[in-house]
Amino acid sequence: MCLAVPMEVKHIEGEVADVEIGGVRKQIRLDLMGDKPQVGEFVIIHAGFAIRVLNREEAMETIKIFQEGWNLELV
Amino acid sequence: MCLAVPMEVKHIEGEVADVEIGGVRKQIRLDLMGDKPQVGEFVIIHAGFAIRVLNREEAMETIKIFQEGWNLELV
Amino acid sequence: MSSSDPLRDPALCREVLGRIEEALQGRSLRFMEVCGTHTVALFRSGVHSLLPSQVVHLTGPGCPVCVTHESEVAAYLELAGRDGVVIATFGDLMRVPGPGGASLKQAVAEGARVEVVYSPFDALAVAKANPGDKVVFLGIGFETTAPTVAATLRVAKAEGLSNFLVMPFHKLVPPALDVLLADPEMSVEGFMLPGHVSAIIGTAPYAPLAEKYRIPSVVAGFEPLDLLQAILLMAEMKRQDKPRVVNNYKRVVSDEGNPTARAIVEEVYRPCDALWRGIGSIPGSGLAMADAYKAHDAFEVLGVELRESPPLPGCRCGEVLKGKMPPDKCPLFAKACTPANPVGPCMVSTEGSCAAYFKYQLDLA
Amino acid sequence: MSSSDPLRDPALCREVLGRIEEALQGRSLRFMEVCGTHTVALFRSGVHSLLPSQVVHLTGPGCPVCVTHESEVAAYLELAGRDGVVIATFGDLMRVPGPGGASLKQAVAEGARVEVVYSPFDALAVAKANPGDKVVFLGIGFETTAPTVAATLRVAKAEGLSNFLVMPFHKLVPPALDVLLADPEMSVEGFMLPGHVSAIIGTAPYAPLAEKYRIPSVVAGFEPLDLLQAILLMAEMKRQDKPRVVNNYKRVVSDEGNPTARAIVEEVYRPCDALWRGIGSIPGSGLAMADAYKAHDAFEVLGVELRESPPLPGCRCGEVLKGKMPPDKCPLFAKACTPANPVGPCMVSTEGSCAAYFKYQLDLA
Amino acid sequence: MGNKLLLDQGSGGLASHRLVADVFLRHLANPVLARMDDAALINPKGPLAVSTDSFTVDPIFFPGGDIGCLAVHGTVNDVAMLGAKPLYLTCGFILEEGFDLDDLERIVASMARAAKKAGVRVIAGDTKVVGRGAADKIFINTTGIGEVVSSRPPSGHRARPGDAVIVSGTLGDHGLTILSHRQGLSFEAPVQSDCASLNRLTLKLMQRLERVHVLRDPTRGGLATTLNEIAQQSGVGIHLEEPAIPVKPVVASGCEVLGLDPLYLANEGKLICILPGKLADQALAVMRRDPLGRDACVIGTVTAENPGKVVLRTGLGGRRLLGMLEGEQLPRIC
Amino acid sequence: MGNKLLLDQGSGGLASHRLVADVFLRHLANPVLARMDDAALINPKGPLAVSTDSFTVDPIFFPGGDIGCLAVHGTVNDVAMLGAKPLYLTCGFILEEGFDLDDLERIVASMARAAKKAGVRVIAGDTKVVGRGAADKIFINTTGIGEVVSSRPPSGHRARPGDAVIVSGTLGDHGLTILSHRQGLSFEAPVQSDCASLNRLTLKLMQRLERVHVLRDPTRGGLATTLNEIAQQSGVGIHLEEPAIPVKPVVASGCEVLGLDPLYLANEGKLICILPGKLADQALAVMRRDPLGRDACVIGTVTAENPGKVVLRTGLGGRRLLGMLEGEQLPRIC
Ligand code: SF4
Ligand code: SF4
Ligand SMILES: [Mg+2]
Ligand SMILES: [Mg+2]
Ligand SMILES: [Mg+2]
Ligand SMILES: [Mg+2]
Ligand SMILES: [Mg+2]
Ligand SMILES: [Mg+2]
Ligand SMILES: [Mg+2]
Ligand SMILES: [Mg+2]
Ligand SMILES: [Mg+2]
Ligand SMILES: [Mg+2]
Repeated sequence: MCLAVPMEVKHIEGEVADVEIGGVRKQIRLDLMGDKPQVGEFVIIHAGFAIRVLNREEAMETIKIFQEGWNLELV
Repeated sequence: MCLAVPMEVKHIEGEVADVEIGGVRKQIRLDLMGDKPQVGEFVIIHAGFAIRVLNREEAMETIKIFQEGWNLELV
Repeated sequence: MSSSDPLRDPALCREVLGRIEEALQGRSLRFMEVCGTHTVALFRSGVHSLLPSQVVHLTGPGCPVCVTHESEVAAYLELAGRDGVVIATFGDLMRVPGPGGASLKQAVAEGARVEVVYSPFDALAVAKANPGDKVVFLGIGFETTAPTVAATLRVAKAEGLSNFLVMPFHKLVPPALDVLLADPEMSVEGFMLPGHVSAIIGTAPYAPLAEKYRIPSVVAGFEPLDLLQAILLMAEMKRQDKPRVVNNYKRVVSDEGNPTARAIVEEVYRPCDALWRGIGSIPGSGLAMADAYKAHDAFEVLGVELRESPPLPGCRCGEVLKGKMPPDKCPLFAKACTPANPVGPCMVSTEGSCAAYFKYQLDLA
Repeated sequence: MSSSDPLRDPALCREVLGRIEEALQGRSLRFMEVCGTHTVALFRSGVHSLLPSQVVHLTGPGCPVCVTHESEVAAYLELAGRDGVVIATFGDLMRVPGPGGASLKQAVAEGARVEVVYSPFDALAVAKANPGDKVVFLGIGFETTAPTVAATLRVAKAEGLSNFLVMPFHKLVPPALDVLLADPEMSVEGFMLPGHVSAIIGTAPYAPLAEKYRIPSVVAGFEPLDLLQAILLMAEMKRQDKPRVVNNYKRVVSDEGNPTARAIVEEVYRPCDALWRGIGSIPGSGLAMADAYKAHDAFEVLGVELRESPPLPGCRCGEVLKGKMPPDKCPLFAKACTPANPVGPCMVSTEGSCAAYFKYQLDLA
Repeated sequence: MGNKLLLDQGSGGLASHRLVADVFLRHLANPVLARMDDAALINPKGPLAVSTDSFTVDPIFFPGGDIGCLAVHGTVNDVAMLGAKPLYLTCGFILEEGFDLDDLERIVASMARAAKKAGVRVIAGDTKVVGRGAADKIFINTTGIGEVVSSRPPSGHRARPGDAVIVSGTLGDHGLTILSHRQGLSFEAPVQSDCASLNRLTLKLMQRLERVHVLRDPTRGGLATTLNEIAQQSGVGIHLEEPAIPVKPVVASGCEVLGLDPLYLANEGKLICILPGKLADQALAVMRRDPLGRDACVIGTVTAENPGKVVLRTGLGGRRLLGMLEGEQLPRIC
Repeated sequence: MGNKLLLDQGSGGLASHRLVADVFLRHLANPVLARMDDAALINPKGPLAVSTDSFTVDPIFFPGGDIGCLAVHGTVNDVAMLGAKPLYLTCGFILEEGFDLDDLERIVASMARAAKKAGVRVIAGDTKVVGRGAADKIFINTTGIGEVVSSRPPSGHRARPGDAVIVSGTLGDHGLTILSHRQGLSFEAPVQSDCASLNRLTLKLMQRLERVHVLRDPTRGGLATTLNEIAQQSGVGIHLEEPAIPVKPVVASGCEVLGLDPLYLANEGKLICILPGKLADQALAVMRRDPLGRDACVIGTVTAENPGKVVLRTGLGGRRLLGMLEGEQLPRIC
């Protein structure tokens, strides 16, 4: 359920942001974002609304875990 | 101006008559007829209304004048 | 196409043609028909091409479409462009050009809603089918047509069909004849009087033709023999110098006309001045909505006004309509002015004088 | 199609696959995803075909389209058939069958006005463009989608756009998980938790999974590596017998979720019981319009009611949705029930469990 | 499958394939069409006559036919008018979402019957479904291919002074039938469309009378328009005898009521044949032996005078021009 | 003439004749068309490939083309896919009353350019004008005729195990372009339709590689649908390597945003070529030398297993079915 894609914020005006991915540009709504994203950040878009800012460090983290030795610590 | 065609009255119901000519049947209005026509009479139809009953004797008369000696009496 | 109708009988017709030649005794007869259906009947039947050269056929203001004024066209085109308005009209009006050449055909292409109906009564059905819209019927036509529109308005009123409106553009024939006859340049020697207008108004209104102007006049039908008989009668009257109004269409026209139809018109409409294309305003030649029918008056309800529009440059329709000039003598005829691009109204309707010349007359081709 | 994204890196993925085998130590892992996008991602990426045979993939009630109840479909189809109503909807709903197989696709063919929109916000534009109509947006979707509809309603209310209405058919995931887990036949050994629902609700609502039911659960993303990691984590937790809720989609999901989105939902909606197709009523699993938004409630404004409709005969969706039966074990699967003629909802949406099996699974073909 | 057409059925996907199989292939199948490749493979003997027409007639069902058989007859006839033997048809359907599937099937079955009767095969097809309101129910395009059987095919450019002008039957039947069923013009008339494939008749004419100069079917615009085209293409005059032009009384009456001229009404099963005057009787004999040419008659001659014009001699012996109209005829009150 | 189309202009009367002369003949003129008889006379060498398609694309102007050039490319391509040399086109126009005449002229001019570039002539045409609301602006049918140049024309029935499956370039460009301009789906994407006539490319393939088994253009329904058709027609399996399938990043992104699959999006300037595996390199070399085949690549093979099915091997090495869709893809949120 709930298809969502990360898109880069290019421009913000009020509750509307221009976002882009792979050349595709859309206008989306920011109503659901408590802290508005920064230009250059990636937001996760669902049904025309940003629902989250993408945390890039976390993104790298996930991969690193697996790249660096598989220490799956289940704390 | 004022195309009008003679059509035969086939049926009358209130202000509406079924009329026919050469197999073509239409419903027309009789609002403009002081004396309603009889079934079997020909009426002159203009824009969906009967405007006159065709006087068949007169029709024959016109032709007879010319067939029987051209006595154009201009009284 | 053939007909066994004696009124189309070639032998009879040839005999009448011979009688016309005889009656003319070498002299000319300049006659005018004032009914577009006569214009077309003369051409389509071939009678026009068979008339002796002394018979000069002049075409009068014979088509209620042709005489619809540019201002009137502009007014209904303005309405056609409005949201919530459906125009209902006889097909004849579809190509009539208004200022700048605009027409209902073009209005439809630009999104106007226009329904072509056979009868004004059919427009009531359009009104019932579009309760959220104003359905405006364009009330063109002479004395023959006005009663059909008036009768329809009576029904609309009785049924409380408040979204059925009419723009009355009707024209009356006798006042126009008066204007023609009052013109000093008028040189008509005979009138072929309109058959179906006369079926309504009878023959009395034509009395001044014989009495005051001494012009032979014949109420005529539309079959070839009708046309030829009318011309023969005019020629005979001229020869005998006995101008009268002869009703030679008694099978349809009685002297008293159709009083019921006239009464309905009097109930629904009141006389007014009217604008005739190519002629201008003629006093008492139009019909406006009577007070009791104001609720169905499109002018009133939708707030439309006739606005003066400039006359069409170069068009000689006024002179053609008055019989002063045969259509083919207009400098624009068949050059700048054709049925595809009519400059003037006479080129528009099938019944228009110029259109009939353009379409049917062989030697002009 | 290729991607240099490390989350799609074949070598990395193969390594994780190897680790899963190791972690399983020859034992089985019956895991369930509860998100349709996971279903499809597992198949489309090919992960499904690569999993060791001991890993048994069960599909849960993972698609808000599939779980839309026949009664709900009947309700919006009734509205779609009314004059003056325009339905605005996500494309997903177009082919969902209601009672008798009727759908929005068919309603359109029969004259209904239906606009497919990408965002509920686009439906506001539809409402503005059709001021004379009621524009009814079909508010389907889980916790991820509900806030987008709620935010749109807030704007509609602020702008006084009174012809914009919503039929709220939203469903909530945690109450449904409770029902699944309460079922004594439930034999799931791991949950792959929905990524984007969790982005809104955070991880707290899943606490009972580990605490009460002792089931290893992983909030997962949708890339191949995300899926494999989640399975590996479940396998590891099972091996270590340390059931927990692990958030392995931290790049999108924080433990607290999106409180702004939740606040907007709380302003606009209130919890209610909801009908789940194939499952029935689940207490507290739906959202109804809050009093302050009644003026935009299509149920209220247009007077619609959910009417009980009979369950689809023969369909085992209930069992499939609960993970009790793999789709291809339904007797109707691929016989009477295909995406062209879906008997049950699971065959309808691209995300439906049965549809995914039908469309993607090679050995069934 | 419901009984209303869905957009899916024009998508190219499974629903499309089912529609093609269940409706189009079922009725129109033949080995060439059944290949279902991007193009059909045929092997006719050249030279070929090729014609295309789109059919948008409203109403789609009318006395005497429907849009389906009309789409076959119309194109078969155009191909036949080159003195060719029509062999192949392609069909392109544009359908409105929500169109009744039973009506579609009825139309396709009618096409199949018409094609069989005319001896042509549908070798390629295409179906598009457009959204509700984006088309009016159904439009059909047909393109026809035929083998030319004469070394000098008839052409509108070949009318010569001294030629006779023949029509194969009464005029205006189709046009009046359609008008009588048009909304707002409600009248009843015992008349039906003449729509029919004329290729067997034209083939007989070509075989028996090598010197046919012009064959043409007076469809849209009617006899008057078609003869004007020929007069202009050939640079000749065409003189008609009005009383000789066959028009059914009911058609003449319908035209009088509406203020129309039957010579401008469409025909869908009539042809004009122009050939040397001395062959006229022979041509009439050939035509009258065929049911579709039973009422054939000579209606005029080709002349050197009045080039580019059509002149009508009326019953009275008067003459007038029979010109082209600006557009379609509309019902008139004056 | 105003700048909006009138019903009269489709009546067959004078207004029609002027429209034909001013717009259609002016742009498309050639001696065959100029005859203006009921059918066109041509003399091709048989056997022939014949194909028909109607074009209803909306918007009618889009980045990379318009409905006019598309109507030429689409049919030229279908004819070319039989390994034929397209020579002749017929065009049937259905136009909505009120359609902008400047737009019409732009479209016809675009057809003329496309036809010239493809080396085909428009030999017959037809124009219908329907009332406002009875059609959506403009529909065009084209039927194409070409001379088959091979003794064994390619066919969807001829795929054989061991054959290589080649596509001539990136997939989904046309479909995404159209979607991005569809009302209600407002997004911008720097992508344009790939619409182009492929007949010169196919002719090269046919001349250099006599043993081409299948040529087909993956239009409506996209690569997935077309390959499924071929798999079914030939009774073979088709195995694809997903990473080898060329899709532009912008198309892939657009599809992700809308929840669509580019393998089901239409292409209008791409072809699938299936031929014996050992000829694959040679075919690639021929294609890559042509600008329209620059991005050609092998995407899979034909197999005996899984007959009638298309199987995709993913980047991870997993496998799944690539089936046909029920209907058109709709944007999704889940
Ligand atoms: S020819 Fe044209 S411009 Fe001249 S009078 Fe007639 S309508 Fe007017
Ligand atoms: S295969 Fe069809 S009937 Fe069976 S469970 Fe799935 S959706 Fe229901
Ligand atoms: Mg193709
Ligand atoms: Mg043709
Ligand atoms: Mg034709
Ligand atoms: Mg096609
Ligand atoms: Mg319609
Ligand atoms: Mg023809
Ligand atoms: Mg094709
Ligand atoms: Mg094609
Ligand atoms: Mg044509
Ligand atoms: Mg439109």
